[in-house]
Amino acid sequence: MNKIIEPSSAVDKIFSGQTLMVGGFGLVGAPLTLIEELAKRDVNQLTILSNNLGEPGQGLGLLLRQRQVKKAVGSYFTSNWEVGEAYNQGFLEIELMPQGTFAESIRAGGAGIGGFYTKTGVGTELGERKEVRVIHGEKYLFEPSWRADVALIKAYQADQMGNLTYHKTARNFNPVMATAADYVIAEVDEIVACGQLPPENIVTPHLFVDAIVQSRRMLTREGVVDR
Amino acid sequence: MNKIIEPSSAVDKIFSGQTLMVGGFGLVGAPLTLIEELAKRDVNQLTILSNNLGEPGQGLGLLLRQRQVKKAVGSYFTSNWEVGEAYNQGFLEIELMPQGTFAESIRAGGAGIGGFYTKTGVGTELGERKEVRVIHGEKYLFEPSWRADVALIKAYQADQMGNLTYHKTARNFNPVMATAADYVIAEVDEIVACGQLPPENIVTPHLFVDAIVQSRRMLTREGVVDR
Amino acid sequence: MNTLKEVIARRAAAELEAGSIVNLGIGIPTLITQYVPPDSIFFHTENGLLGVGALEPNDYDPLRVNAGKLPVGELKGASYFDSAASFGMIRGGHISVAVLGALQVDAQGLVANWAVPNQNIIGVGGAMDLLVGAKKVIITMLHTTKNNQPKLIASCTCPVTSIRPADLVITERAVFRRLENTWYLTEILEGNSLDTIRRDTAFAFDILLNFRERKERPL
Amino acid sequence: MNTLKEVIARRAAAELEAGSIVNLGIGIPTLITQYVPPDSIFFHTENGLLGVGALEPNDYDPLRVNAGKLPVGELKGASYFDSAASFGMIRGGHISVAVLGALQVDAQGLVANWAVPNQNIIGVGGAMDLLVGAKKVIITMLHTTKNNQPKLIASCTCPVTSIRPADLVITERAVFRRLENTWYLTEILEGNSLDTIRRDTAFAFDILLNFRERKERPL
Repeated sequence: MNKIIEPSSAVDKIFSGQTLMVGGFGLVGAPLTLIEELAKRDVNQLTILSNNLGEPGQGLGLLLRQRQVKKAVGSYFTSNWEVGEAYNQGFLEIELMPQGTFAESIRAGGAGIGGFYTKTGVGTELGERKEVRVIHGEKYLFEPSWRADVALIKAYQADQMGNLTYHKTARNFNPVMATAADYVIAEVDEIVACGQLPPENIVTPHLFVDAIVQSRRMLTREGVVDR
Repeated sequence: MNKIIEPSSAVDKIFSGQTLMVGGFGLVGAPLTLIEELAKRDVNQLTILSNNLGEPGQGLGLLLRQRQVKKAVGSYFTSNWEVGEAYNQGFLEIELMPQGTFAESIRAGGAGIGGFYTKTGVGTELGERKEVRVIHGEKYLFEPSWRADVALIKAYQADQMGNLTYHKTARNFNPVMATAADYVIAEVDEIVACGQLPPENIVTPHLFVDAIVQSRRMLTREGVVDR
Repeated sequence: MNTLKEVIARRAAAELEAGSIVNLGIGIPTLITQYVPPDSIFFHTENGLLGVGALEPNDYDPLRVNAGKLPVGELKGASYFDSAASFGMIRGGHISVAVLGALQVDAQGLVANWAVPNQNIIGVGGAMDLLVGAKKVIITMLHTTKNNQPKLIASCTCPVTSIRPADLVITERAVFRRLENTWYLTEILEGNSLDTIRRDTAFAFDILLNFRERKERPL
Repeated sequence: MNTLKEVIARRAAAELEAGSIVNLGIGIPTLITQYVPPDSIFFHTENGLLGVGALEPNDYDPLRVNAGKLPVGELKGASYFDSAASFGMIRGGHISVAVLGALQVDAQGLVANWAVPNQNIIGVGGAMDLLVGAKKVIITMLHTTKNNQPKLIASCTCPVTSIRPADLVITERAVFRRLENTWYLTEILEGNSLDTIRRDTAFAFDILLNFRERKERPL
């Protein structure tokens, strides 16, 4: 039951062709250590669910640059110009979703909800070819839930059992992704003894977490550096 | 912007014929002060969304006994035998939902989701006359979201702005109900200064809360007593 | 009567693997906590607590209860969450085992445990969600009704709780496992005979005593 | 150019009522924080913070950012939450006002602010959710394109963001309000004339200067 493992062991669980969820809003709250470890591997043809694909050559941008990513599913790829380039050159498929629909479809996948109806996107290009249903007198779009083979998430503290807390806006997509994959790896800044996290303040209970990795890289004012 | 009001002013917002959400798992985490205040009023024909209808003559059981409730929507009314009696005598309509579907439909109402698909209830009496849809190869039932005119919830601490934290299993349905009504009244045990609740530990952000009431009644080993 | 229920609970406890996440229904399942090594199992209660522990006399809190509304303790590493999150865990497949009581279990593995014909249907609770969502469902029940009628029957006469079949039935007399759509009697509890089990069991079953679960591929 | 954007931001700030919950899009809306009295407005950012404050020089945290990924401060009473909860607030109608930039707004009130024809569609962010969910939508934008072409037009040529019309458009020249499916010019900003506004506005509008919003029933 020891969940604490090395980054290199953690990414052993990831295989070419799999679907991965990766937390973070840009580089904020992204599991940078795990991503860089994955970049050392001969693992490719990945489908990545993440709000963005990092920045050029950083975070998930590193996997993109190394052509490890087959398809990206998320809401805002504009901030890494290499995404548009890879897309134009035919190296990358993109599935674009409104950010709220993206977050909700992952939350649904983790909560055993097959799909849901949202008003977001009705009558827009992103809503084309999607089922419209009138509920309570208003139009909604059907959106199916998403799950992944592996989730790479970033938290602030973990106890030894895998209970997690998050730091400020580094929380973002991490808690929902923790619920929606068959294998969940949490990269954390601090590992504390069991019982150190107050039961009412735990954001991700340990039953969602399969492995815990101590972070070695961090985001600072100067960019990504060693801890 | 002062949200702190007296219980009697709070229930002034409740009118006959309205739909109310009321937090609590039995009496645990139920807004006992607000319920007793409402029991003093000539307000009836209420539709109540709550997991239970309290216990005989206690909590929501008091409103039932006074025939203020027209319809109950929830998952487990068995623990108050007067519910079955009122139902048999034709004084009470009941809409029964699986507990997870009940919680999720309220969460959906609060999150702008028109409806969702759950596997729960497929092929059962509670699933009869509900739409079945196959998603990802499995059968799911459609469930519409629920909202209410007013939510009466119970929290542990509030700051002056209305940020809330909860105590142990008294949390239950309260945080989701806080999101799903037009007017939300939070009964709390302690009111603290703004800034006293750590930003990462707030469970219900203040934007959900319209009014805060200091609790006067509490559940103990000996039953419901004055604080 | 209590003794029989304790026999069932003790036998069910032996099915739970260390480290697993287990939700216990009310009734017989609640007794299981007494028979597991301390801290080895993480008990989940759907009203919002992971890490249910034994109630320590000096740690009573009326606002910390299980799904049966009984006061409980909390283990180190426990966490609290709201009901929507809790049922997300259940439906989302994050609970290893649900141990539930039942009125009837039938030849197809279907479970009836929430309603009785011709009585008011006014309570279901979390039963349907747990049956649908838990990775493994263990039913604990007395082998027969008070009138010695079988509760393991050809087809449920009470309303079923789910279309998802149970994986295991444990009574005070026997253990039945469902493998590839067939019920197997895998264990006869001490003091019982195959003959009386056959007599009081109304669903068809094969016999596979000395069964040992192999992780890779059952059977 | 900056000055014009500041004019727009200052005017938009005056529309925000004390105590309201406001989400600011990137670009011009972000400038609004400078023009509201301290602590009077609760700024929500969809990446998971309610209570965005000015960044204090000695309180820099690279992991506390707004939706534009710029570092921000936090006010007393701030709270953090995950992205699913944050968009629940947005879609669920818990945001009083969204102030957004736009490429175009048309006669029907429709807004285009996420994509340009014949360019890759690779980013949408939270724009569609905010337009659908906020109780009131204020569009802040320059009145015309760099080539002096109208951006307030008969019918959007860029892909629309939602079927929900905007409530207010604020440019460096004018304020337009949408009341009962009609655009009204309700204010001409200092140094501008009705004639030039007419010339550079390609959607039909009525004139209702000296408009004062009445809470009970607009118009």
